[in-house]
Amino acid sequence: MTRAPLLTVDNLCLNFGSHAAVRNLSFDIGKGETVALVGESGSGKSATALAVLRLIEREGGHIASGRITLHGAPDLPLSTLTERQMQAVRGNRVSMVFQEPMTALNPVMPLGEQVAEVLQLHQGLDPAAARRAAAEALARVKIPEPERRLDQYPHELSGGLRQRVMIAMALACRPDLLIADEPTTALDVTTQAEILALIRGLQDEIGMAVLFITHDMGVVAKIADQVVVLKRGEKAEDGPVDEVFSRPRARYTQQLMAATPKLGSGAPEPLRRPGAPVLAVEDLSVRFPVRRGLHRRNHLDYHAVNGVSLSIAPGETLGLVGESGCGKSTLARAVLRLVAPSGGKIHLDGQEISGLDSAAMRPLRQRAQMVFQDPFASLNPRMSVRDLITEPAQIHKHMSRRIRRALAEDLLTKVGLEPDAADRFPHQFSGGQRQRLCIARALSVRPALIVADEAVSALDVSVARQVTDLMARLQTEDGVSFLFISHDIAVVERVSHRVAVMWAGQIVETGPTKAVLLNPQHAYTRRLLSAVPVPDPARRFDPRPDFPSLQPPDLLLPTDQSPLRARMLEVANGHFVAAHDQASPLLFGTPRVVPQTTAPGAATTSESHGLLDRV
Amino acid sequence: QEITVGAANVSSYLDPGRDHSNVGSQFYYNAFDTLIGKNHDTLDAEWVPALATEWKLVEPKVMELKLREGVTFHNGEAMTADDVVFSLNRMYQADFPPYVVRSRDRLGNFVEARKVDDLTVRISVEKEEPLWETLLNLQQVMIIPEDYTKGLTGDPNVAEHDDFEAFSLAPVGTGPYRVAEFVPGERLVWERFDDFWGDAAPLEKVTVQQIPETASRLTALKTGEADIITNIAPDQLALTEADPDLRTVGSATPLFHVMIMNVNHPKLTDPRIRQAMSLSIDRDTLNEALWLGKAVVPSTHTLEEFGDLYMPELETFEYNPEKARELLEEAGYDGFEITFDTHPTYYTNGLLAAQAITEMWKEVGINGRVNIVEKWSGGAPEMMARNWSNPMYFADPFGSFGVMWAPNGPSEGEGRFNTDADYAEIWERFRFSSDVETRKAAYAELMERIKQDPPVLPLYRPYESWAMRKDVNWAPKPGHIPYVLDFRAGSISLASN
Amino acid sequence: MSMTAVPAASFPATLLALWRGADFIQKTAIIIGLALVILAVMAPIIAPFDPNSQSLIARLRPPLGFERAKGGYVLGTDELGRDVLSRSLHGLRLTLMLAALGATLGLMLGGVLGLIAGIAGGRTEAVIMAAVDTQIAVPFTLVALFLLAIFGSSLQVIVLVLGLAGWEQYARIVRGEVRRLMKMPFIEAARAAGAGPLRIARYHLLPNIVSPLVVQFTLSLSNIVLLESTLSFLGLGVQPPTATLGAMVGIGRDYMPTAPWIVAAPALMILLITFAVQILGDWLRDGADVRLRAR
Amino acid sequence: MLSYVLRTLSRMVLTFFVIVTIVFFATRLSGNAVDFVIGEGITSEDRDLLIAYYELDEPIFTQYLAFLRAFTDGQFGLSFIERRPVVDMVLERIWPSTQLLLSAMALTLLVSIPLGIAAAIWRNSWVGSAAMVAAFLGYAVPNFVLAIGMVLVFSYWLNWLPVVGNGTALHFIMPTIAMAGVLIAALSRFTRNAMLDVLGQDFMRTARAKGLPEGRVIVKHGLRNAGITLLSVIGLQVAGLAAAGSVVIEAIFAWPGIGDLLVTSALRRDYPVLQFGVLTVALAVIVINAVIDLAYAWADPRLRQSMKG
Ligand SMILES: Nc1ncnc2c1ncn2[C@@H]1O[C@H](COP(=O)(O)OP(=O)(O)OP(=O)(O)O)[C@@H](O)[C@H]1O
Ligand SMILES: Nc1ncnc2c1ncn2[C@@H]1O[C@H](COP(=O)(O)OP(=O)(O)OP(=O)(O)O)[C@@H](O)[C@H]1O
Ligand SMILES: [Mg+2]
Ligand SMILES: [Mg+2]
Repeated sequence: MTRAPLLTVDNLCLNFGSHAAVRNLSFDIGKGETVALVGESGSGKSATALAVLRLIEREGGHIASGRITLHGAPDLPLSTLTERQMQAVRGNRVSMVFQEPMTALNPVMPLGEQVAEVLQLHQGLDPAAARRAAAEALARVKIPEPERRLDQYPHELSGGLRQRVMIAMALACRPDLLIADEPTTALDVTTQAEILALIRGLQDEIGMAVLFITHDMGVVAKIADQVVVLKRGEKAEDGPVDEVFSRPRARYTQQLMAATPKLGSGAPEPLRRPGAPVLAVEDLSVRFPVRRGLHRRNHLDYHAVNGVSLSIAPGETLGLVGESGCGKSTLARAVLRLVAPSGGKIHLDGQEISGLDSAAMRPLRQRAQMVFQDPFASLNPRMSVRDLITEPAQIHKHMSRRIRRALAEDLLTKVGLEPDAADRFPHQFSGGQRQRLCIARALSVRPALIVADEAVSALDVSVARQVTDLMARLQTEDGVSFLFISHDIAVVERVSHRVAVMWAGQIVETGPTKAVLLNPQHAYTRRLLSAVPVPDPARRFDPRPDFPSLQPPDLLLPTDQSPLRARMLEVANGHFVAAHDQASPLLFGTPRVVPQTTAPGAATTSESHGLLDRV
Repeated sequence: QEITVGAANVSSYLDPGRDHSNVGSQFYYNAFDTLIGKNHDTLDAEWVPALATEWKLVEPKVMELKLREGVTFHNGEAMTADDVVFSLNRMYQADFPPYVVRSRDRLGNFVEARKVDDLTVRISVEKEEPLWETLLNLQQVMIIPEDYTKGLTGDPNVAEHDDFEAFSLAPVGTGPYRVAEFVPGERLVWERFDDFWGDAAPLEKVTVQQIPETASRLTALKTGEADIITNIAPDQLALTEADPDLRTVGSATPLFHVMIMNVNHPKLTDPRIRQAMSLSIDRDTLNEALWLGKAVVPSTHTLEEFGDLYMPELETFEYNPEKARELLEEAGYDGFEITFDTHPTYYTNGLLAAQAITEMWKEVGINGRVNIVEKWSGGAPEMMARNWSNPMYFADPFGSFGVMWAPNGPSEGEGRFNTDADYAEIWERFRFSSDVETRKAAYAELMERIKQDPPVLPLYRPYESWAMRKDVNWAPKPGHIPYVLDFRAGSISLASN
Repeated sequence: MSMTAVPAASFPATLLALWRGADFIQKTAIIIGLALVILAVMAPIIAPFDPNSQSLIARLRPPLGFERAKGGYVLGTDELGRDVLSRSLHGLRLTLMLAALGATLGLMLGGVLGLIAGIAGGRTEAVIMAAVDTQIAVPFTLVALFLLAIFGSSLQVIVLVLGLAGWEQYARIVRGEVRRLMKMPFIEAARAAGAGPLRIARYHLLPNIVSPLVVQFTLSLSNIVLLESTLSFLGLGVQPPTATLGAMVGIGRDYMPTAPWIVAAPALMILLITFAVQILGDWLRDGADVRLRAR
Repeated sequence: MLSYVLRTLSRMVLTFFVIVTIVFFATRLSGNAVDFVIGEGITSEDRDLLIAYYELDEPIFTQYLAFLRAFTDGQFGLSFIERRPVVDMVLERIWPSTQLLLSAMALTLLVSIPLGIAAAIWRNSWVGSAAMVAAFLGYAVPNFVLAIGMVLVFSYWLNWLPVVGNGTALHFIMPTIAMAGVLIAALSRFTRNAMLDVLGQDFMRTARAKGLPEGRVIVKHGLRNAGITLLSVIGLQVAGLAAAGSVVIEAIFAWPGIGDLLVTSALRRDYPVLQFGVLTVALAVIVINAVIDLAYAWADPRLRQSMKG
């Protein structure tokens, strides 16, 4: 389909100082069309977006050459407009949505004011009218109770809602072009699915064009008409989405496709004869004191983890999935006794550790190590790599300098880095390399168990692939067990022997990976699976199956109460599903946040709405 | 006609009875009267009627005074013999501790005052008193109203301690100005008292404002915020003197800046060391350098104001570094450190003099160190030497040297000076002889004692300056005790403007 | 950020890089700062006179070039005929020493307490922060006065007083930083690795709070210089005749109308110190801010 | 919210009690009032008499208890020297001090915030450096040198401004400037740093992407965020100033403020005045701190939430 172009980018070159971020980039965006700009981190996607709005100067870059033209009557040469002229374009004809909904919204300004601001600015509305229009804008992006939201602040909303506000703000003036820079990367799959649907819907409604930036091929498949693939600041390939997916021409595109995890592309078989569990958790609960009143009666606790039991055998990987805030990290930290559990037992290597104090715990820490989500933040920036990766060993074994050096070199080789990296500091490494360092650090004490909490979530697909491959190799070589936590089910599938699905502090379904993903039993698991974007443009218009929206139990309770627990039923060999009391208002109460009326589904029916039957 | 005085200090309380400070002495003369007045225009002791119109000895130890008729206090009450008796006996028979102290050091000889009739009182003393008029002209025996004072707190018929405390915040006297406003340490306002018995006050209102910083005080005079300012250090004089709009007056005040030495300090018991400390100080150079030569360096503890007892011929103190060195050698001085205590700011040039003195000590080999202390260290056993002042509380050697260095007096009481029976005997002659020559001879003997075993060295009579606008005609009068701000009739006038 | 060999930055190299990144004003400040330090160190050699020797006949002489100036006294003489230049140089030396010692003392005291508060949390933290609150609520001049009254005004006590003048700032900063860092994943990583509180403090917290501390240190240096002069104004500073810049200004203020040169030289030095130190503080702060550097 | 306030209150009370105790014992330790109050040149028997009169001979603990009792009956006693109720003495000084404090704060805010913003925005150009240098000037020399210098220039030579007291608006000019000098330097630097933090944040980019003119972006979005950080800094400054008082300024301009009262009474060991004065100031500081804490929590919606919890 060829449409009248709305935006033409012609031979664009962008520099940061002398560093060329984008070179000779040309593409068009037609009216009402969605163009996806893909490429790995640092390939110049954001720089391009910022250049269109001419915000790049603010970030320290500049347009070295090339033209950006916004067509209309008259055509606007965006690349040469004055700052004042640009102000009339921004937020009005071209607007933008950024990746991080929390930091992109002003934390101290009521949402209504932030939305109304655009309207006042570009449409000259008076404050009262702008406020009304803002409420409408919020309603348009399907934010429940828009009136009430006007006076709320960003932190009072969930990530998904915040992103909706961002979108409402961007669309307030019905722009011709919306630039969305990774608008869903920070969100859950379920939320992501909703946002993507929303953007599509609004696009049809308003008739605007979208420049959609992402590194997720699944998202591209779902939303784009045209694709532009960037590599190191240069265009590797472009074309209609179907063509790019079915016949990727550039080698780079092909690699990108290959690295993209696809749900249903196979999981490791469960271990045949699992040994005595490395980690056995029984009935673990963690609560956080949230409010401490003067009177005990007024105390409130947040029950982040609630009666969780699981076990991991030597050499086994247990994948833990669930949406943000469901308690995955808390569980992981409790297992390692980094937070104190409020109930339940933890056995590490057969020894019970739930009652140990921190000093007694210390020597046991060499058995279980952890790898965190953010590889940069979890490496002390002031320590050399050698000291960093050998620190656990140093703590437990007190090595001489020489041994330490040798160990560092060993470890680096093991995770696929040059031994001479030992003398450098974390900031001198790329994200994937840093995560390797984290893994090396965990390996330094030859642990039996590594807890990987979102260990690849912050990495590019191809880099994440390398890291998971590394983990798999270590597992075969050393027989390490993993507790692999991720919200990305496709990644979990690839590495886990078994998976556990967590929801609202409880495990709702667990079993061999294939069994759970191919034959999901719990309503929540099904909902989760259906939201995963499929990297196949042909299926973009598949209707999203409508699942009952689940009302999570209230986890904020007075100290002397705890949430009800579900019983686990074994539905197949090793496949357990939480059985909720149907009548229990705890689970399927009247929905509060999302006003969608749904009948309470029967959790144990074996109707297969799973995703894999479509693959 | 109003003026504002910018003063370096304003008192914390106003009660002539308990106060004998250099700060306080500025403020009493305008608002209070004594029974016997003095002609302040002359250095001589010329007594004039004040609240008493006549006085005579009716017995050797009893004086009878006739009171002036028609005197009113600032609060409107008429002054009667009862007020006078009350005022005098609050000192003579003091039981309010601050009065006890003042009474003991200068009024110890006075027994009581009695009312004879409404306009007559009699005062009796223990020993025959050679200084009757002088001691009835004291600030401490200025007359205050009885009923008013007693009624200030508690039982209106009894003079409680709290009454006197309260009086010092709301003082009432008979002088030509009444205290219209008093904020301790900050501001004092006098207003003309229309019922004054004598010549009416020349000014309608006088505001005394404390301006502690020198530069600010000088500036206030320039900007017209003050018409007179006090306490201009000699170094600043050039500034006011050079200004055509300003006038500066000054005088060497009847007061000595002194250095005291602790005769009982274990290291200073040998008088030769103290003599050396004294002999090594070149007071003339101090005068030239710090006072631009305007201070007066005495040869002995004497002041011109003493009249017949002024004895400049005595050579009690001198500058003789060679002798100082010899004495040190004889005494076997081994170079131990001698500290010289000084308050950082209280005495004009005090800190400078202290530093200069230690430097002069160094010349003869004394290892001196300046020790700045905020507190009064004169009573501390570890005090070695420090600066102090000996003001002339009244025009007699007793009123200056005498108050401080009497047997069992303050200096001995603080443990840094000793007297013996011999000293006491000389003292008795000096204090109570009715014959001037006998007193002079006794005083000379005392000075010789001081010279041989020195507890004190008078450094100089400091030069005190006041600056004012050209049209203000005021100058300190020679007959006053130090620092008095006298704004009575005949003491100040403003050029017609 | 690739693997191409970037050698671990050595300290002098970092300084050099910082110097290159400095602008004109910052470079000026650095030069002034160095010059002051050199003058201070060399004071005993270059000062033409003994700073305390008086010449009463030559008091209050103006600097050379003015009427009544006296040969040899380049910057004139003070109220006791001492050489203003020599006193300024020696004063500079002592002042810088006092400032450095005081700031160090405050740093150690506040740093350790802040560290303990931040790590321990709970009751310990409450107690330490109550001490900080107390220190803030009691007028500093009074604290100084009490201490000087109780322990005498020797140089040691003055250093102590000056050190106390800033400890609560350090404590606040360190506690804040520690609390921020304690939330960082790398601290949790260290705990997960089995590191105890001491090791965490030593290897993970300290190196990461160095730069805010350095900045605060420079700030408190100039604060202390000013404080010392305020103490002198109140008559509580170092004892005469010892010269510090503060004492010279504090005592010399009475001569500002008549002999301004007594105050001019030390005041100028104070100005230069505070100027240099403040600019340096900002420069270090910017240098330490990774986010700004990246831009 | 209530429990938050109660917690803040109990912390205030605790701090206050600690201060009360420290002040009491520090005053006694720092020298005997006898040496200061009673005066010089007094025989030992007179001295004993006065010591008894001023009740300085009581055991220190009895004195402490008597002092604590004052908090229940409000009898804080008489000044040793001025012999009037310390409460009166302190109260009459509070307003002039507050006036000066407020005007210094106002000047500080007026000058330092624009200066700080300018320095942050143009941090890489001479404008920013010049702004910071200008701000530093306030810090550069001891404030009494600045004050006396101003007095000499504007009053002594030019005769434009009065120097004594707090009578008219003109009287405020020099003390305010002298006092604000240090604050301006400190606050503009904090403003600069807070703005630098904010300038790099994502929501600033969002604001620009909306098409807001740069000025509005800086003020409406930037300053509003930086302001929250600044609030606590300003609070500290005010508290510090209230605590440190401005003895120096008060002395130079004969300003009847509380700093002067405190230092004078401390120098004279007028315990009753000193104790009550320090406590008043400490209370003021504690209250200011608490108010700022609450204001801070209130101004930051993120904290406002947790306060409710
Ligand atoms: N402010 C800046 N200063 C200097 N270089 C920059 C700046 N911002 C980006 N760059 C560089 O420009 C290049 C392109 O960056 P850009 O942010 O456009 O990448 P991206 O494709 O959006 O990556 P990501 O997926 O991580 O957001 C990168 O090499 C990056 O290091
Ligand atoms: N220290 C704490 N105090 C109070 N609540 C906490 C605390 N730590 C976590 N929580 C809450 O516990 C819940 C579970 O948090 P957790 O970090 O375990 O979630 P998660 O599943 O790891 O989410 P994500 O995918 O976002 O990392 C969240 O609602 C969180 O707000
Ligand atoms: Mg990007
Ligand atoms: Mg998590």
